[in-house]
Amino acid sequence: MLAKIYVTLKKGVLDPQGKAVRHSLESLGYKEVRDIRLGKYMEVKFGDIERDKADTRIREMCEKLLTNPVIEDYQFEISDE
Amino acid sequence: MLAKIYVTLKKGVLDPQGKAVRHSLESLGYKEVRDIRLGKYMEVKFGDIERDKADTRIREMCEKLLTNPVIEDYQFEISDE
Amino acid sequence: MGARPIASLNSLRFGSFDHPKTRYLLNGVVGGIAGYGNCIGVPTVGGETYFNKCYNGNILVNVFSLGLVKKERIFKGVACGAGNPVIYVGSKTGRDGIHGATMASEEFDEKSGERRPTVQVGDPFTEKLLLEACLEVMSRDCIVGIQDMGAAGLTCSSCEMASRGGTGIEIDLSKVPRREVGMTPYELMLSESQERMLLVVKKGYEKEVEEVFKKWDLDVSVVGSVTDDGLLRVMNDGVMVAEIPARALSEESPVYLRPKERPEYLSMTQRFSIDNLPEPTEYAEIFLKLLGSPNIAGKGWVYRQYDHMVRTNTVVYPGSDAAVIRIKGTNKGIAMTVDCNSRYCYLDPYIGGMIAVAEAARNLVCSGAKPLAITDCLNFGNPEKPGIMWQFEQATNGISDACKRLNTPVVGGNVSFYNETQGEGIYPTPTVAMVGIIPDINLHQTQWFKDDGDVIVMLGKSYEELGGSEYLAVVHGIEEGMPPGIELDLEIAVQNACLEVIQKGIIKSAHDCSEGGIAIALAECCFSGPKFNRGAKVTISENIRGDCLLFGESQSRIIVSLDKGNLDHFKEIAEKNKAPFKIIGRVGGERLVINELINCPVEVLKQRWKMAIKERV
Amino acid sequence: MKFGIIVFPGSNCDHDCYHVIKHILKQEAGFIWHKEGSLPPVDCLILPGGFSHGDYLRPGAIAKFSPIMKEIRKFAYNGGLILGICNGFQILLEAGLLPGVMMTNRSLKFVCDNVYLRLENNETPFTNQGKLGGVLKMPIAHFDGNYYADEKTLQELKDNHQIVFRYCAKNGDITDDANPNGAFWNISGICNKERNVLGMMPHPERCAEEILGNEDGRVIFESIIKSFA
Ligand SMILES: Nc1ncnc2c1ncn2[C@@H]1O[C@H](COP(=O)(O)OP(=O)(O)O)[C@@H](O)[C@H]1O
Repeated sequence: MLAKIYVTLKKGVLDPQGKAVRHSLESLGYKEVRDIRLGKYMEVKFGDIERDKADTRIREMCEKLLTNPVIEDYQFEISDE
Repeated sequence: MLAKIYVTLKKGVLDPQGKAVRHSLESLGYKEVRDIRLGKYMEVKFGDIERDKADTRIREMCEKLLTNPVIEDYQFEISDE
Repeated sequence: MGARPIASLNSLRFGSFDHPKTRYLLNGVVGGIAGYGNCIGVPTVGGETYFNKCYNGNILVNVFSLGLVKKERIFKGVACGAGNPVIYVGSKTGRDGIHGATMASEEFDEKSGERRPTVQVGDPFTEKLLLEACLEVMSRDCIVGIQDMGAAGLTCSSCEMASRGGTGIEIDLSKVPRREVGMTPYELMLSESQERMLLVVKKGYEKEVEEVFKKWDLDVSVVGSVTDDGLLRVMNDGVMVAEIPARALSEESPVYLRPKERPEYLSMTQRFSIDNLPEPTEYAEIFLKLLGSPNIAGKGWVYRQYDHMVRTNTVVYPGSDAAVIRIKGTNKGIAMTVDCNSRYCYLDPYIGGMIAVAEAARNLVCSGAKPLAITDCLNFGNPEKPGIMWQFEQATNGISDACKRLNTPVVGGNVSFYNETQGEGIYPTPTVAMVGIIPDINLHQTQWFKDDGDVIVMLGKSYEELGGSEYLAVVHGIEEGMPPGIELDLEIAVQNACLEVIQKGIIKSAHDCSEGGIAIALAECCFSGPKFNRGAKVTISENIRGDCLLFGESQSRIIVSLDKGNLDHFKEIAEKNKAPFKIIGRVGGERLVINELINCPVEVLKQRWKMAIKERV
Repeated sequence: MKFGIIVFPGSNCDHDCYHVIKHILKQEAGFIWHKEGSLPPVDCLILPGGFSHGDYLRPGAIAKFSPIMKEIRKFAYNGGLILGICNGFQILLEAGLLPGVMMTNRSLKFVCDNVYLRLENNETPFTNQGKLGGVLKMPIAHFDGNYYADEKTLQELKDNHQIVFRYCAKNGDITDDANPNGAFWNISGICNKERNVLGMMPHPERCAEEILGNEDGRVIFESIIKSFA
């Protein structure tokens, strides 16, 4: 089983890296870019585990370790790959 | 228009972060985790631009700036949000 | 070797700022050195950063690391004692960098991109653990030999260890920890995965060694044993996949005797004469232009990104002639520097090589250190071209001759050839890193002026020389002429005098004159101090052109400042050492004034110097 | 008095702290490996600077699960003194022993330099020998020192006088120019409500000896020792 986790900065939290990237894109001529926010993407491969159990386990991992709830939100998808 | 970009490390390229995170998950008791790879997730908001033009522009940005093609692969999705 | 790394230096060469990739590469390389060096907790205390279009297609990144070891606890990469276990420690093996070593010795062309092997991604965290774990096992009494796995990975480390010990090694590949499935014996033997070491330990100590590496969460595996047949034997799942005399791969490598010939460009560049060069009238503007030249400008943008203080030994930060660190538990200090002016080497590799050594020694002496030894990194183009081979031979001769006279043995080094892209080679760049000792750390010296009223003295002599100077390149766009001459007797006299006056505590600052000549050196004396600026009024009477006087790069010159009361004592020591000198001015005021040529507020000069790189990146 | 210095895999400033405590201030000091399940008897714990677990994921994120952290929490709860320096501060934040988070410096670069700090609270066990409003010069060396907290937390920090140090200019003025990393409100060090846990980004252990050109860091260690005298 494979979980894809997307971690993004909470709305309102400043994203200096995103700002810098946007600035670089602009100076490269990509004026159409209005905004860019950077986050993390994680792929977690599981061994034998039931699907709905995987769900709670991932939620736990995200809250305990993979994200910092003060500034980050997360979403995830589970697939069978 | 919104593009969601996922950047992952190429197969075979060492992922020190993923390694450390996996080790930590293991010692926290998440033995079911077989592997974890860390990547980047970006959300790019566009101003007025045609859809198929957006496609080539994003590809360009990814190759020029957003990713390091020596060690990274990327994928993206465009939506109307 | 058993040493704990205590400080690093880095020598960086980038293309010109006009080149579209320079900014990106500068950011990336400095960020990379910072990311790795800072994480392993070794301070990066100094270095050099040059920009020249000859590096547009091939930047250079040379790093020097200094370690401290008790002389009775030095370890070697040697495999002794048949039956002793061979142990693999560190990271797992992946397919990283296979053929990396051979590719590093190829010229780059358009197709290189496709043949690129999987690049090694460094893992500084694992390196830090490996470093601590190795030092921990070394503090016990169980290691026979130890060597890191670098180029050509397991193959190279095992053959070299066996060859040095006059033994053989048998390796069982099925025991090698791996990161990927389906790796072939060939791949396992040639992988250049980073952060790995090969150990030979005394039989019976396997458990003890294992425990240490496990404590640090590292992979550890007994992969083989030492034999007495002189062969490297590789087994895989019970099948022998390779067998070769270890010496054949390490000691008995071919010696290349390649044709060499003085390259043609030299007859053109050496034809240059300053007589055809108009003498400028407006010196202030030129002065500011030079201060803002990336090669002369302050490198704070670079070294602010390096942790240069961790381990709390750094007594002189980056920003003076040499970095100085103290050795805890003693009264001693160590000074270190890296130097090479590759433009000089291009114009005359023999003189250029000599100057690299002389300048390094001079930088150390200015900090109050007695030069001890050097190591070098010889970066050249394609040695199959007779011209490059000639440069190589000349430069190494220059280094060798200077080292003999200065009494500084060459204790190590590294060679990097094929630095060419589409036939365009870099300037010959034999980077020299030199280390010196300061017997009493309290008597170390720095380059900046300390007190108003102090007398400024120049040790050494100035000649009418402009060839290869930064002034000629930046202001006139010319990289020609002969590099400045170097006379080792004069160099030694000046250095001995300088060292003696520092060690007797009679001067307050010492700064070597290098790129940009006296004018730039004086400016640096005025504004490079961490606490305040000082002005100076200087009068130099030399019967040479204004531009040579200010910006000429004659060698073997040091600017010192001292209390007026010590002047007699100073003269006595200088004369005893046969070092020529001239009193040239006084510290004081807020401006730097040189003859009738320059008269500028120090703060203006400083801003120009300080901001130049930052503004460009 | 006795200091315990926690060694995480990747700690770099553990030896530096040891050196200052043992050889400069002549107090007892010992290292404590992060896998230990219990603490020896000590009066003050130091979480030193460095890159615990390579700073992978987020600085301090993995270290907060080290076995020793359970004991550290207990120690804090019982009023023991804990000083987190740089990475140690980041670990205390991740572990929830102090509020807020560290984000990447706004320059997106590692920064190693000397900065000035204004002492905002000298009624803590870590600063009782300092002058309120006094300016200290100290080195910083970090990639993630951009302190951030939500409005409510920030208000609480202010109301409870938990902000101990703020980046300032040489003359003590709090300016944006003097802010090396973009930290909210120029915050460079905070303590908990109970005053027994302090986190600071600057490195007092790097400036506690004359030979290193600056002794401003001594006041932190001397305060700690004083509070036990
Ligand atoms: N890449 C670098 N890393 C660290 N320090 C550097 C680097 N480049 C330059 N420096 C520091 O900047 C100062 C000036 O360097 P440089 O102009 O080469 O001096 P010099 O000509 O006196 O050798 C030195 O203290 C040097 O250590």
